[in-house]
Amino acid sequence: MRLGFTQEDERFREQVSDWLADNLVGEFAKLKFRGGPGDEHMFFAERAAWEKQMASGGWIGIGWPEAYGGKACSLEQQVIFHEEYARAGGPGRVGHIGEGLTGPTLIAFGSEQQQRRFLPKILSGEELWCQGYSEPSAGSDLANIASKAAFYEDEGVWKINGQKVWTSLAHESDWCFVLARTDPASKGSRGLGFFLLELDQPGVEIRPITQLTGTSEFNEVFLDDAVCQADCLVGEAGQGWAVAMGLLGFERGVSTLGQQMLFQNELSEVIKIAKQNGAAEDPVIRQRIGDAHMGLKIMRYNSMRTLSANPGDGTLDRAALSYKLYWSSWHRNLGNLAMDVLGPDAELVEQQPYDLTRLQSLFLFTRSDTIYGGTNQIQRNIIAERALGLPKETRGKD
Amino acid sequence: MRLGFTQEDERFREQVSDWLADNLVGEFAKLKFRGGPGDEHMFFAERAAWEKQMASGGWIGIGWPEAYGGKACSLEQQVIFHEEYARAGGPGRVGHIGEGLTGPTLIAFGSEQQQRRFLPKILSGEELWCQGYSEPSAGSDLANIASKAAFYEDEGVWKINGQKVWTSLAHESDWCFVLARTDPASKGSRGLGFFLLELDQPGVEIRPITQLTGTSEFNEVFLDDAVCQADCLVGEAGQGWAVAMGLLGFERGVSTLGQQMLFQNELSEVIKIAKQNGAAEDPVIRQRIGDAHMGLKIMRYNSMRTLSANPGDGTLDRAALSYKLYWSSWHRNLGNLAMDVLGPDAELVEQQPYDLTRLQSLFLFTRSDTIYGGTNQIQRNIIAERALGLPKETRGKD
Amino acid sequence: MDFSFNEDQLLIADTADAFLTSASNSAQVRAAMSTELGYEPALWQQTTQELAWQLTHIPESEGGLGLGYVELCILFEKMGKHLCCSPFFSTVALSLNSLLLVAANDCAKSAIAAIAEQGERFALAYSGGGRLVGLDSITALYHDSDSYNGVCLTGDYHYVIDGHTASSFIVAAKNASNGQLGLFLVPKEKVDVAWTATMDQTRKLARVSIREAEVPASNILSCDSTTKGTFENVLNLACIALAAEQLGVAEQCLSQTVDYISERKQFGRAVGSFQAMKHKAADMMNRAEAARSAVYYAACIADEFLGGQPLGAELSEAASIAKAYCCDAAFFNAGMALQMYGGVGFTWEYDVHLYFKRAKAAQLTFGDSAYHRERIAQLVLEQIA
Amino acid sequence: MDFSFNEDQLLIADTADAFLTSASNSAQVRAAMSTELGYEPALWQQTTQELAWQLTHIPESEGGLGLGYVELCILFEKMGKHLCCSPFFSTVALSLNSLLLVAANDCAKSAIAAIAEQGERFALAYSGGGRLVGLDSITALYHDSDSYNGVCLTGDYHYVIDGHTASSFIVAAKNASNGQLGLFLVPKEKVDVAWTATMDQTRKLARVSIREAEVPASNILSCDSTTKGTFENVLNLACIALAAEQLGVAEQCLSQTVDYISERKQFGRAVGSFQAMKHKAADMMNRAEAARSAVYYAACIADEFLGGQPLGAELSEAASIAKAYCCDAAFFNAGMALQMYGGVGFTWEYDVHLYFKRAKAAQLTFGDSAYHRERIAQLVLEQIA
Repeated sequence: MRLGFTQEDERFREQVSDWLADNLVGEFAKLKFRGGPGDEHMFFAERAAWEKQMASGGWIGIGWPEAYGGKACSLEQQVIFHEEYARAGGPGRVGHIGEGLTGPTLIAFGSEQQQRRFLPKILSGEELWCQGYSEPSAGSDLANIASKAAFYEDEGVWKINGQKVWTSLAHESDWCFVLARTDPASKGSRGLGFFLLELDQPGVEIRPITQLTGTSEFNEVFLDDAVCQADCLVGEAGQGWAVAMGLLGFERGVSTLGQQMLFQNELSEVIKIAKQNGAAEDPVIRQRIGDAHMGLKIMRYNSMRTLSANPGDGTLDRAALSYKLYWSSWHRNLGNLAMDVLGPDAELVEQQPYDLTRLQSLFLFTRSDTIYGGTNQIQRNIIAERALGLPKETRGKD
Repeated sequence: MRLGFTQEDERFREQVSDWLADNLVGEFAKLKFRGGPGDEHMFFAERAAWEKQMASGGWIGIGWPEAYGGKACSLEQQVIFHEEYARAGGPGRVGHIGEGLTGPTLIAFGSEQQQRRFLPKILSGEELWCQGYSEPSAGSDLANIASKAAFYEDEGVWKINGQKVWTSLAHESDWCFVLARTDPASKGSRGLGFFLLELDQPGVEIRPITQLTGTSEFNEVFLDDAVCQADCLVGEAGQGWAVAMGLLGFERGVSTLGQQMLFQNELSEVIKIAKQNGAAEDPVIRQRIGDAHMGLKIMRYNSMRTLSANPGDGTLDRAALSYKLYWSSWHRNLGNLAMDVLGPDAELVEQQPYDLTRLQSLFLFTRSDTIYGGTNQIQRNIIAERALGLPKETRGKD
Repeated sequence: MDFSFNEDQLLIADTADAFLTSASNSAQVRAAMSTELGYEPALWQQTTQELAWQLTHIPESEGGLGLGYVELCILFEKMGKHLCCSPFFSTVALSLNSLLLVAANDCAKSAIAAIAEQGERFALAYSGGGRLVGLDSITALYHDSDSYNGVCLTGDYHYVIDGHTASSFIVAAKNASNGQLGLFLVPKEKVDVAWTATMDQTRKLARVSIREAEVPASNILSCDSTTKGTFENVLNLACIALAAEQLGVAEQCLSQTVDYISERKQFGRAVGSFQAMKHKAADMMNRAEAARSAVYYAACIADEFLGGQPLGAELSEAASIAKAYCCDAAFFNAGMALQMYGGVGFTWEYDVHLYFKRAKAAQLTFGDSAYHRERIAQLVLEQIA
Repeated sequence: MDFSFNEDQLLIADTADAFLTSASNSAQVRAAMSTELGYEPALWQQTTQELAWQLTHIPESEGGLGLGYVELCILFEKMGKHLCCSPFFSTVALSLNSLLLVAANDCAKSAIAAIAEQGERFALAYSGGGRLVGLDSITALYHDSDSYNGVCLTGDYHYVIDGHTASSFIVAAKNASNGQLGLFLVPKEKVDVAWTATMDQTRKLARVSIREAEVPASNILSCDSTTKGTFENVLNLACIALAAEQLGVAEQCLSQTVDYISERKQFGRAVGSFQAMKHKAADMMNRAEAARSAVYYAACIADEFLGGQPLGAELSEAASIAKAYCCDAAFFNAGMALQMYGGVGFTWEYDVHLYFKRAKAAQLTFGDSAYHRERIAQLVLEQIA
């Protein structure tokens, strides 16, 4: 066990922070600390430009293998990158799905042609991606996909029909990867295909979902004979589930420390307010501040442990499995603490009629943290079954 | 809605409190506030004598119909009796199972002969009862009874074989009512019989269970050809479940306000200590004291509502269904608060090697509150299914 | 002892529920909340003229129905259940209660009549802003006037419920020289008001500014050694009314969630058949039931208090218990509802977030739960030797 | 950054676990805990002579192994897991740490040697009893002696871990005139000790009385302006060791419960197949994992502190985090275990209650979690402008 980074890593850190200091200026300055969860709808065009700026600096795909245009940075360096990015207030990335999910998936499962077609555009920040898994009836039960893909031999294309939901950034993205049923008679995880779908076409309609914040980050995506070229199926027809699940394994937690830096910013803001308005003298609030700080610190230690122990080979790691549940609960509590520290002032919006303050958005938006990406209930099931070996949940009879 | 009691009820209150003041003296004085949960093993002989004293005053079965020797007191008066009994420090009753469970069951389901045989001895405090439901494999799954009862035509008796567990007061009781399977091929709630079993016989062996407190209130009861006379089967063979469940309906909550009086005594003791040792100046402890007081008050209001609304006809009442979960959780928290108020002193026992203090017993014993009489998990199932109408739990395939 | 509704009370509950089901449905709530006004004038007209709800606990001698606080809480519960957007709370729970507690006063009597007969909208202004609660939050000052018979009053008031649509104000201020509390009636002409938009849109707040306002002696509601106690009891009564609303919120979150999880299927089963969901629903029910007990006990105590009965001495305690428990129960249930609805609960379209925001706002109104627990602890620690 | 065990550390963990599995099983724990002595002398002999665990973090220059606090915490974790009854905690986590922090002192050096070589048992006495924590709890007084070179010390000490079986004491006292803290070495001959039986029988406490004891200058461990800081850091280090034990408790409660609910059947299913059970088990695991992170981070910081590195400045914070989190996690998990075992967990026969009692005792030792959370809040509120 060894805390701290090597000198080489620290040099890398300096490189990152220097580049950010030099580039997060001018037109990009206003993006600082913006575009995160709850704020994803803001400054889209500017953030898309920032994505290209990042690309010009070579900062997209730093964890990808060199053969695919990446930098093959070590886990430590990826962590450092995310930490510095967050510390500098780097804006919410609009290219993170392409970089973090599409890219690794194509590297693992895609054809050489697919890799050549798509990876460079991700690395250059030119093409943005979104993900199309969830459907109205496939939420926690993700495998219950109803969208159907049929191959039309004559046209040589797939046509997809169905409805996707909770698709963040869909209205701003160029491509979407979509799970759809290639075998219409199949059920559950069998008979699915993993498609790369261009969004700018008549068969795709995107409707924003207004959230409880009054803003929209998520969309419904209606697919009505949406056309997908034959070579845009990743893997075999019927094997889409394996591709989709393989994709989940790519998240090795390198971004968690960066996420925590954002959390620290939020907590610090709450603490500052507490010092200003006297809440910091309230012993009950102090307990909660102590608890929040403790929770965030331990979140950091957890991540350090996961990063050190997880060889990225899909080994089950308890600390990693519990991460989602941990941070989402912590974050939700922070939202609540923010309101209670503010007291009656918590109610006053930034600007009428309904421009919420940052902390109000935090309070409301953190309520989705415990739902998306696997609800807390699903997380506990997964932990109990995979990490603790308890018996599987009985399923219904349908 | 009307708080407070009528003048007639208040006169009854006076009558009760006068009798207790006159009688809970002399040899009985040392029983004050003793023999409650966690202390049930103490002063058994003296409490058995007290039971007869109670009988002489006519205070047993005050809620029973007059035709069966009872006083047919109103719900209010029964509540008043329990309140005054608790206030005066009346000792834990050794006759409460006979009075509260056996009696009402026999009145509802027993033959006239059974009623003539058993009811007077309960009212006179001469015969004490315990209950034999739980078995090692029939805990939460109460219907999973394995004990078997076979009728021997020639001898004209039932013989019961099996093992009962968590039988409180068994070693001090005369009779036990026992659920056993009269149809050996049956499963679950069908094919059971409800038996009145005399304990002083060779076929019955009683072994105390030592609890985490180091004391014993519960027993295992081993039945090895335990003999039960033919006329000691209540209702029909195979109908035992209906009898047993009917019995649960008799608890109308009249004793809850008395129980709360005991809780108030405990909370007051904790608060006194807090004032003595400075814990009462600790804002975090103050929050918990405020919370405990609030919780107990609402428990009282809940009971008042249940008592007012529940006509005793088995109508589902939400407040009544939630009572067990409510008080057991509150009591467990009180045990914990007691320890935290004491601080390091909480560890020191009354007398070496292992005589626990009253509050230590409370702390440890309250851990069973959330288990016996239906665990918190079972309580939540019942609430969800019966009160809220949510779908039943799927059962295993056995 | 009879701690259940009588026939009349059951009727009031059913009638109010039926009325609000049609007059305050989701579309109507959303229409009202999105305006600055914050309520539908026709609804106000109906509740004050046709239904005359504001008469509920006004004594018959003052032209009211002479019913009790229990009946009033039944109305507040239903209004909470239906998220009714209305200045009824500010007018009745805050202002009318203030007036009733100083009823011997002629000024109060005519104000009561204005509410009773014309359905005039009143607001109570007291807090100078920030985290302090009740009396401690009052920063406005008054001093005796040299030039006329009365006082001169200056202050900034925050979080004034429905202040921007009230036609009259009851304002609290402290004597600039000796700190003694006074309660005054001030018409809207003498104040500056501005709507302050809030996260919970179903209840509107305003900021009220008063600069050297002349308050003639005839507009002094109370200004002696009893005023402090009166003011505290107004807040106690308001806490109970707010708790009743939150009971409605807690109960509605439960029943809507139970309906939703009974319908919604995942893994080939209604999600409500999963134990995790069932146990959460059970916990919600337990809180709603306890909240109901706390509210109606407190309402009975309020009646004892208003009737000058000895049990009325429990008012502070019962109010704090009801306020703390019910607001936490409503927030817990609304949070659970959001979680159990899954993604859709997070959308603007579903009503869950409206309850959630209302519950949070209620928690932060009249002192949060930690404040009330500390208040309870103080009472208890004084009681037990 | 490498926040995982290296090969040597894994070996230490496996070896310790294997040893305690056979040397501290349920029967052995129950035998030891039921005696006043509280430990099995043969086990003490083995751990200090054959295994020489007490040498772990003693520098090689003092005859130790020169390993770190991480390695020591591995041992404490395993001792917690197996509820090992032993004066190892009092001797190493409290006394040896005190001595190492004043190591320049000759008196300390010879005491370290006595522990290292003879496996002598030491105890640390400081609290005068009651709810106060650490420095604030010290009531014993000393004054310079007129008649000899040294001090004269008087005090009553409570909750002295393994005090009744220690052969030497490190005692804290305050200067009667200026309040300055001193740490002194006192042999058992100069004190009166009495075992005070406790609810948790696996760790023994004693009361120690000292009346006008002559402490020669050669027995003064520390008695200057640095002593206060030293003493606080001793408690910080002890908190981390205690947290490590509680990690073992939390982890063991989880794994035993998972085993039990996988076996136990009700309703024709393993009870572990019910979602309510599974979710509770998941919550237990999450706490155990977080506890592990907290302990080993704190242990790393302890090493940085002992090595004089800058990150050592985090010691108080890391210690409070580890103490508060791990003690709460252990108590939560033990409580859950009791609940999930159902009736049998409530019996003396099953071991669950032993863990439960140990966990509660640990929560109340060295300040409860509210104390440590307040301490963390203080640090944080100072840090953030």
